[in-house]
Amino acid sequence: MSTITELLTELFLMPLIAFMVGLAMVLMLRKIGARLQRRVGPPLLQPIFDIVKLYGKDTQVSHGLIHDIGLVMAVGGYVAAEIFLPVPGMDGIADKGGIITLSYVMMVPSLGLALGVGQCANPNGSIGISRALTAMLAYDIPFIIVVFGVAAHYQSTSLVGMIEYQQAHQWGIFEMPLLAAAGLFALQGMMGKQPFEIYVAPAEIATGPMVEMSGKYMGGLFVMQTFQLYTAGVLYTSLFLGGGSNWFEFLLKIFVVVAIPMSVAFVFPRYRTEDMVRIMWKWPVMAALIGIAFVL
Amino acid sequence: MSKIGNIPVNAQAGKKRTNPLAGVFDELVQFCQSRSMFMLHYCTGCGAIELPPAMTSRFDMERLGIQPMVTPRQADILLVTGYVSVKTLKRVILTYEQMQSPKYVIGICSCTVNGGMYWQSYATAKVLNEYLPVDVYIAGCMPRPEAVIEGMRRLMRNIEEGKGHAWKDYFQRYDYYLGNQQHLFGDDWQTPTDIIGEARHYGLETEQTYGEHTRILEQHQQPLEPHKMRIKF
Amino acid sequence: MRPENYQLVALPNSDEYELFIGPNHPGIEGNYAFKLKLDGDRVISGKADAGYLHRGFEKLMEGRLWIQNLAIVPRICVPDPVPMEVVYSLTVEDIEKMEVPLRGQWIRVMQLELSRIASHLFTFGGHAATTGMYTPSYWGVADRDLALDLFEELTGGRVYHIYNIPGGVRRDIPNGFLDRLSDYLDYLETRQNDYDNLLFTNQVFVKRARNVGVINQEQALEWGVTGPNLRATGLAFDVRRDDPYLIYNELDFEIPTQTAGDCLARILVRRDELFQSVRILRQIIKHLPSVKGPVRAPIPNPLAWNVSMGESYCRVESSKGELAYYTVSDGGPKPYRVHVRGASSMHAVQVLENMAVGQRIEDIAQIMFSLDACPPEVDR
Amino acid sequence: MNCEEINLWLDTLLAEIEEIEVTRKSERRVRVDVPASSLPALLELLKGKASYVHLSAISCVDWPDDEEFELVYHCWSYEAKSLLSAHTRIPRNSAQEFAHYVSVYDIYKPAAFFERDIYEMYGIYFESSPYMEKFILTEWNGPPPMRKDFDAEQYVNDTFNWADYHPQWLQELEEDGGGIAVRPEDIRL
Amino acid sequence: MKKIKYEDIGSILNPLKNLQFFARKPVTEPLGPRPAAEIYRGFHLNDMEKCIGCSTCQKICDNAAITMVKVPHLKNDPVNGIRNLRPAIDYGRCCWCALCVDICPVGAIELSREYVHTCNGDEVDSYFMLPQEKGMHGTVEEKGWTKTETNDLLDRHRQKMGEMAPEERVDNFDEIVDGFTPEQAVLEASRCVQCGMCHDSCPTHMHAPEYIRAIWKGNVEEAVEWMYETNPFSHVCGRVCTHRCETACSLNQTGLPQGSEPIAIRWLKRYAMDAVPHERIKEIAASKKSATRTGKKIAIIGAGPAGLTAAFDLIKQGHEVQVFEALAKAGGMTRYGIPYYRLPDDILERDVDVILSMGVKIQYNTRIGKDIAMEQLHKDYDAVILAIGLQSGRSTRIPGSDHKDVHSAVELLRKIGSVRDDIKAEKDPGFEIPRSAVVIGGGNVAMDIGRSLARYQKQQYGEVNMTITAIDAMENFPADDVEIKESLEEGITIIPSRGPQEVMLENGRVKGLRTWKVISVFDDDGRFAPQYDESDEQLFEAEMVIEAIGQMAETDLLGEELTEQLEWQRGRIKVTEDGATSVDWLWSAGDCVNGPDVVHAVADGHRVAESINEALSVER
Repeated sequence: MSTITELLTELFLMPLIAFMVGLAMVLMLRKIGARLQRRVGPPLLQPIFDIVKLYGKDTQVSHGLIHDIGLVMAVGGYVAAEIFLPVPGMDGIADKGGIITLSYVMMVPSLGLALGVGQCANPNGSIGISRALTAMLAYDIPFIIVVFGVAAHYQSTSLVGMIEYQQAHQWGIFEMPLLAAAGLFALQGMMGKQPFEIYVAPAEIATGPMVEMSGKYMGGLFVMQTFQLYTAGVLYTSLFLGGGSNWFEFLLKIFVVVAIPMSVAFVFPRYRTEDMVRIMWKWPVMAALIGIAFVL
Repeated sequence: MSKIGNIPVNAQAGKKRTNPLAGVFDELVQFCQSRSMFMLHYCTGCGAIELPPAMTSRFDMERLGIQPMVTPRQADILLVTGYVSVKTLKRVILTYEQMQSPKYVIGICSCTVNGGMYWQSYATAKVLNEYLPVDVYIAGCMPRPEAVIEGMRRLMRNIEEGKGHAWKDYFQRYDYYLGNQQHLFGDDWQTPTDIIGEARHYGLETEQTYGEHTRILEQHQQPLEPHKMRIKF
Repeated sequence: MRPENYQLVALPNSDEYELFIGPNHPGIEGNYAFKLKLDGDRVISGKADAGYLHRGFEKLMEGRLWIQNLAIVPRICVPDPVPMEVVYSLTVEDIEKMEVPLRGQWIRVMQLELSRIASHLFTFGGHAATTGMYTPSYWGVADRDLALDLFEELTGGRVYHIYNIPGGVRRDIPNGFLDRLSDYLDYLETRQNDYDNLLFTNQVFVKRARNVGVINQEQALEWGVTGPNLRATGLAFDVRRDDPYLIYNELDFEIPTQTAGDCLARILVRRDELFQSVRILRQIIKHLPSVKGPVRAPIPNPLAWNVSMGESYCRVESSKGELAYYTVSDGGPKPYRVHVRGASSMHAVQVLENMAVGQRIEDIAQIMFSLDACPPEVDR
Repeated sequence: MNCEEINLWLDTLLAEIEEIEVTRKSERRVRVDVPASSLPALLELLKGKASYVHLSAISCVDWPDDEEFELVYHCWSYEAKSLLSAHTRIPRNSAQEFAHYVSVYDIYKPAAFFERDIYEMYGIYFESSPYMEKFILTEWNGPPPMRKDFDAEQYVNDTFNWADYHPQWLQELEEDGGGIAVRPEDIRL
Repeated sequence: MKKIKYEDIGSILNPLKNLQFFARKPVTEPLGPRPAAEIYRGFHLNDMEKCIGCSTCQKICDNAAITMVKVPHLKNDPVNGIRNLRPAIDYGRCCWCALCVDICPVGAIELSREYVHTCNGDEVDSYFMLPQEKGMHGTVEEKGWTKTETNDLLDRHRQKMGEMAPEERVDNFDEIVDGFTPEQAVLEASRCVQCGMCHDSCPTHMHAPEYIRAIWKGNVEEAVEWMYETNPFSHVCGRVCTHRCETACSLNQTGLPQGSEPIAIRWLKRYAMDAVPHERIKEIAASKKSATRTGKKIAIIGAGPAGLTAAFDLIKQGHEVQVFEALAKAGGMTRYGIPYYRLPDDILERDVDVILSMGVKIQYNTRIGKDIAMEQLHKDYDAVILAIGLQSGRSTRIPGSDHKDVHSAVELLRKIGSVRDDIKAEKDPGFEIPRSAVVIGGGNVAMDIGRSLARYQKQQYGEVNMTITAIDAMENFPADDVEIKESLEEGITIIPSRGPQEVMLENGRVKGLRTWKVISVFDDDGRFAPQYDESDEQLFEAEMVIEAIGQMAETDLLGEELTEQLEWQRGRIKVTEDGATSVDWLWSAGDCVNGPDVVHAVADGHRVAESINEALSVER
C-alpha cells in the first residue's frame, strides 16, 4: 500500500511544489527586471495577487470548447511534465517515463495554446501562435539534439538515473560543456525570453497568443508560466547540474539556472522570427553536434 | 456556458452563494483585486505622457501591483488620460465594453471632467461620465506621476472597501449612457458587445437599463458575424 | 455604425488580410492607427488613420486672445512642447517686429535644447521597446524625468511649461539653476556608456534596426522628410544652422549625419544629437551669466493686445524635424489664422505609408518609432 | 545657387509669369503673389530651376469678406537657404459645397497631405490630388470646421453638456445671499 | 563624446555589462508626493483680503475656468475699488497656465505647490472650488508660482501726456495738457482690464469700460454714444472731472514694486470727445430724444451742470424745459469757477451747445427772486428744479478776515470768469492783482485761484509770489495730486499743516497771515477740532489773503414763505435721495445739495430728472 499512497502523494505534491517554486521564480523574474531597470519592483506576493485576481474576475469570456481545451492542454501538459521531473526525495514517475516522454509532454502546452488561440479568431493571436510554433521548431531542434547527446552520454533516458550518475561522478556541465551551452541557448528559447521572444511581442502583435485571453484563461496562462519556469529550471539542473541532493541545493541550482536567461532577457531585444530560427539552428545546433561528437 | 450576444460566457456572478466561506473568499478576491491592477495601455490624450514616468523607474507603479496590459480583455483599469475626441470616444467605449468586469475607469486631467482647455473644441467630448461610469478622477493638467499614483491608491482603497462599483452602474443605467452616446454618434450607433444581455446575465438589469434609447438600438442592431480569416504560414 | 478598426477583415479568396495597428495598441506612438494589408507577414500596403487626437487647435486658436494661445500650443506635441511655444512666440514677435532681449533668447535656447534631450531620451526607450527591449525605456524615461525636474524648477511645470511668451520668457532662471543643469549634463555623460552598451551597440538591436525602413536621400527630399530623419540619409541640414533663429548662430555645434537612412541610422543621429545638445547647453551655462538684462520685452495689456496686421512663417528645429507656424493677424485681438506645420505631419503619414510597403509586420512599429512621429502633430 | 542668384532669377521670373509680385521680406524670406492660374507654373519653375525642392507647408486662409480663400505655398531651398511663400487667392464659392483648385501633387509629393488637410478643414477640392477623402475628420458630419462661418462655440454649446457643480461651500454662500455672480461665458472677450 | 560608427557592432557581451545594475541602487522615489519646485504651478490660492474682485483673472482665463462668486460677508465698496466677488476655479477646465496670476492687478491670486487632488466618480463637485489662503484642502503652507515684477503681464504705466512746460504756461491761460494723440489713446485704452470698477464708482455711472474698449477698437463715435448715455457734460468731465473712477481703477495699486498707475479714463474721455466732430456729437445726442411730447413744463433755476443735465434728460423724455440763469452765460461753476487753463470756454460752449440743440431754452440774466418770483414759477410750470449751486465762499472768521483785501476764492474766480466773457483782455481780471498773496485752503478751488492769480502776477510783475497754506498735511490735501504738482511747478509755495490765526494788518493794509503749526486736525471721534503747536508760529507776508475753505449757497431767492415751508438740514435744503424737497413741486439738485463737483452735479441732474419724470408720469 505504501508505495501506491506514496506515489499518489508524490504525484499530488510535485505539481504543487512546482507551482510554489514557480511563483517564486515569477517573482524573481520581475525583481530581476526591476533591478536592471533601476526600480524597486513588485511586492513579494504579487504573483499570487495576480492569479487570484484573474480567477476572481466576474466576466470570463470563452471562445468555445476548443479554446477551453487548448488551455487545459497548456496547463495540463506542464502539470504532467512536473511529475516526470525528479526533485529531492521525490521521483514521481520520472524513472518510468524518462526524458523522451518528457520532451513530448513539453510540446503539448504549445500545441494546446495553438489550438486554443486559433479559436479566438484574432489576427494578432494567430500571428503570435504561428510564430510560437516556428519558435518551438527552432529551439526544439537543438533541444532534442542536446537531450539525445545527454542520453547517449549517460547511457540512460531516465532523469533519475542521470542525476544519480552525476552525483556519483561529476556534473554534466563539466563533462559536456558544449551540450550544456547549447542547452542554455535552447532554454532561453524555451522560456520565451528575449532575444527569442518574438511570439509575444507586445509592440507588434499585442502579446500574440495571449491577446484574447482574459480572466481565468489569463490566470491559466500565468499558472502555466510558473510551471514553465520551474520545468525549464529543473530539467536543466537535472541534465547538467546533477539535480539536488537536498532541497536547499536543489532550489539554489534551479533558481540560479533560471536567473541566467532572465537576466539576459532584460538587456537584449528580440530577434525576428527568421533570425531566431537561423541563430537557433546555427550556434546551438553546431555546439550540440560537436558536443555529441565528443560524447560519442 | 451561456451566451451574451454571440459571445459565449462562463460566469459565476449572479449565482446564489451558499458557501459560508463566501464572505471571506470575496474579501480575499477584493484584496487581491486591489493589489493587482492591470492597466490598459491606451493613450487617449496628452495625459498619457505622464504615465510612462509613473510606470517606469522613477515612480514605479509596479510597487502597487499595477502593470500595463496591451489588450482590453486583460485589463482592469481603463485610464482615460485627458481629452477624448469623439472619434476616440467611440473606441474608448468599445474598449470599455470589451473589458471584463469588475472594471474601473480613471479619468485623468481636467478635460475628462468639464471639457478642460478644449471646452470650445468641436471635436472633443466634454464630460466623460456621461458616456462611461468613472470611478476615480485625478485633477491636473496633466497630473504629475505622484498624483496619478495617489489616484491609483484611492482606487485601491475603494476596491478593498468594496466601494468601486461604477461598472455596475453602466449596466444598471445603460439607457442613460446609451442615450448620451447616441446623441453624439448618431442613432445608428452600436457596439459588438451585447450590454443588455450581459446585464441580464449578471442580474444587474434595472428599470433604467431599458428605455427609449435601447429601443432605438434594437431597431438598428445588426448581429455581429465574426469574419472568417486565414493566415498563410 | 461600428468603427471599422474593430472588425476583422479577410479579403475574399486570397491569402491577404487586413490588420489594424492602433489606435489602442502598444506598438503605436500615441493614439493613432495604421491599417495594414498583409500577405502573410509582409506588408502589401499601409494606410495611416489619424484624427483620434484631433482637437481643432487651429480653430481654437482663432477663438482665443494672442496670449491665451500660449497655454494651448504646447499641447500640440506633448513629448516636445517647448519648440511649439517658441515658434508661436517667434511668429508673433515677427509680426509685431518685437525684439527679444538677449538674455531671453539664451534662456529660450537653453529650454529648447533641454527639451530636445528629454524628447530624444523618450524616443530611445520607445524605439527599443518596439524591438522587445524594455530596459532602455525604463532608463530613458527616468533620465528624462530628471530633465523634467529641471524644467519644473525653471518654469513651474513639469511637462507643459507655458514659459515662453511673445517678447521673451516669463521669469528669469532661479538661483543655482545652471549648477543643477550642469550636474545633470555630467550625469548624462556618465550614462552614455550604459546606453551605448545596452542599446546603440547591442548586436541584436543593430541587427534588428539595420536595413529596416530604408529611405534614401532622394526619396527623403521628394517626400518632404525633415529633421533627424533627413540627416540620417546624409543631408546635413538643420534649421538651427541653416535658417538660424534666436542666438543659434553664436553657438558652436555639429550636425550629426548618417548615410544609411534606416532605423539604425536614425537612432544614431538622435544619439549624437543628444550629445550635441549637451554641448550646446555647456556653452549656455558658460555664457548665460554674462548676458545681463531683462528676460522679456514689455508687451501691451494682453486683454487688449491687437497684434498689428501681417503674416509670418517661422520655423524651428524640433526634436522631430522642421516645425513651422504660419500666423496671420488681421490686426485684431485674436489670431486670424494659425497654421501648424507639425514636424511629424509628413513622417507619420506619407513617409510611413511609403516605407511600410514590403516591410515585415514585426518592423512596422519600429519604423514608426524610428521616425519619431508624434501623432498629435498630425491631428492637431 | 546662392541668395543673390536666386534674387536675380526671381527678377527674370517677373517677366516670365504674368502679374507676379515679389516682395523680399528679409534675407531668407521672399513673398510672391501670383494669380491662381500661374501658380502651378511658378512652382514648377521653383522646383525645377531654382532648387526649391522642399515644400514646407501649404496654408489656407479663409477671407469670407472677400469671398476668397488664400493659399500659401511655403517652399524652401536647401541650396539657397531661402524660404519662398507663394500666395494666391481662389474664389470661395460659398454657394457650392466645394471650392476648386488644382493639385500640385505632381510637383511636390508632400502636397498630398496638406491638400487633403485643406480639403477636410476648408472644403477646397484639389483636382487630381491623390487622396481627396476624409482623413482626420472621418467621423465628422458637419461643415468644414475651419471655415470662418462655422461657429465652433455655438456648435459646442448645442451639442455638449457641461458639468453641473453644487459643492457644499457654494450652497452655504447661496444661503447667505451670495452665489455665482459672473459666469465665464458671460464675459468672453 | 564617444563616436559610434554605423558599421560598429559591439560584442555580444556588451549588453551584459549592464548586469552591473544588480549592484546599483534603484532610482525609484519613495511613495507619496514629493515636494514640488519653488515656483510650481499647483492649485490656486487667493488672498481674500487682498483680492478686489475685479474679475480680470476671469477674463484672461483661456479655458473659461473662473467663475466670479459673490461672497456676502466681504467688503463691497466699488468706490474704493473693492467688490465682494471672488474667483472660483473649475478644475474641470483649468490648465494651470498661471496667466491669472500674472495678470492679477493686485497680486492676490497665486498658485501653490500642492498638486494632488483625487476624488471618487461621484464627488466631482470637489473640482469646483473657491481658493483661499490655505488652498484647496486647507493645508497649504508654501506658495508656488507668484507674481513678480518679471512675469507681471499688465502694462502698469500711463502713456505720457504731452503738456506745456511750467515756464511756458505760467504767464498765460492756455490749456495746459495737449490731450492724447490717437496712438496714445489706443495704447492707453488698451491698458484697461475691463473690470468695471470705474463704472461702479462713478457718481453718474458712466460706461467707462465700454467707451474705453470702443476707443481701443478705434471707434470713437461708439465711445461718444456710450458717454451720452450718462453724461451730457462729457467735454467738461473729460477735462476737469475729479475722476473717482481713476481712484477706484483696479490698476490704481500701491505697494507693488513695479508701481501701478490707473488708466487715464478722464483723458480718454476727452480724447474721444475731441476726436468726434461737434455736429456728429449733436446727432448722437439727438438720436436719443423721444419723439413724443408730454406737454409738461419744467423750470430749472441755474444753468450749471446739474440744471442742464436735468434739462437734457427731461427734454429727451419729451418734456418742455425752461432754464433761468442769473448770469450772462450758461455753465455755472464750470464757467465761473474753473480757470481757463483747465477748461477753455469754447469747450464748455460745445457741451452747452449740444444741450441747447436738443431744444432746451435758457433765459439769461434772470435772477429768480428778483426778476421772477418763485411763486410765479410754481404757477407757470409743473415742476421746478433748484440747481443754484454754491455761490459764495465760506470765511475763516479769523481776526482781520473782514478786511477788504481778504477775498473769497469763488468770488474772485467768478470775476475772472466774467471778464473773460468778452475776450478783451486776459490780462485784466477787473481787480487789482496783488504782488503777493496767500491762499488759505488745500482744495482744488484754492489751487485754481492760486494758479490763476499766479498767472496774472507773472504777466504783470514778471514773477510769482503766491503761497497756498492749509490746515491739512500734504498727503491729505483734498486737491488732486496733479494740481498740487503743477502748482509747485509754476512756482507757487505750498505750506501744509498751518492753521491760520490772524490776518495781520498794517496801516489799513493787509500785511500777512499769522499761522500756527497744526498737530492734529480731527479729534478722536473724527470731528473737526484742530490742535495747534502755538510755539511754532509763522507769518506769511502778503498783500492779499484769499479764503478757499469751502462754499455755501445763497438761498434768499426762495422767499420767506417757501423757506419756511421747506425742511432744512445743516443749512442745506433737505432733499430725498431723488432730490425731491419737502415741497411737492420743487426739486433741488447740484452743488447746493450734493457736494461741489461737476460729475456729482451731473449725477444729481439725472436723478432729479428721473424723479420728476416719474412724478409727472404718475400724475398723467
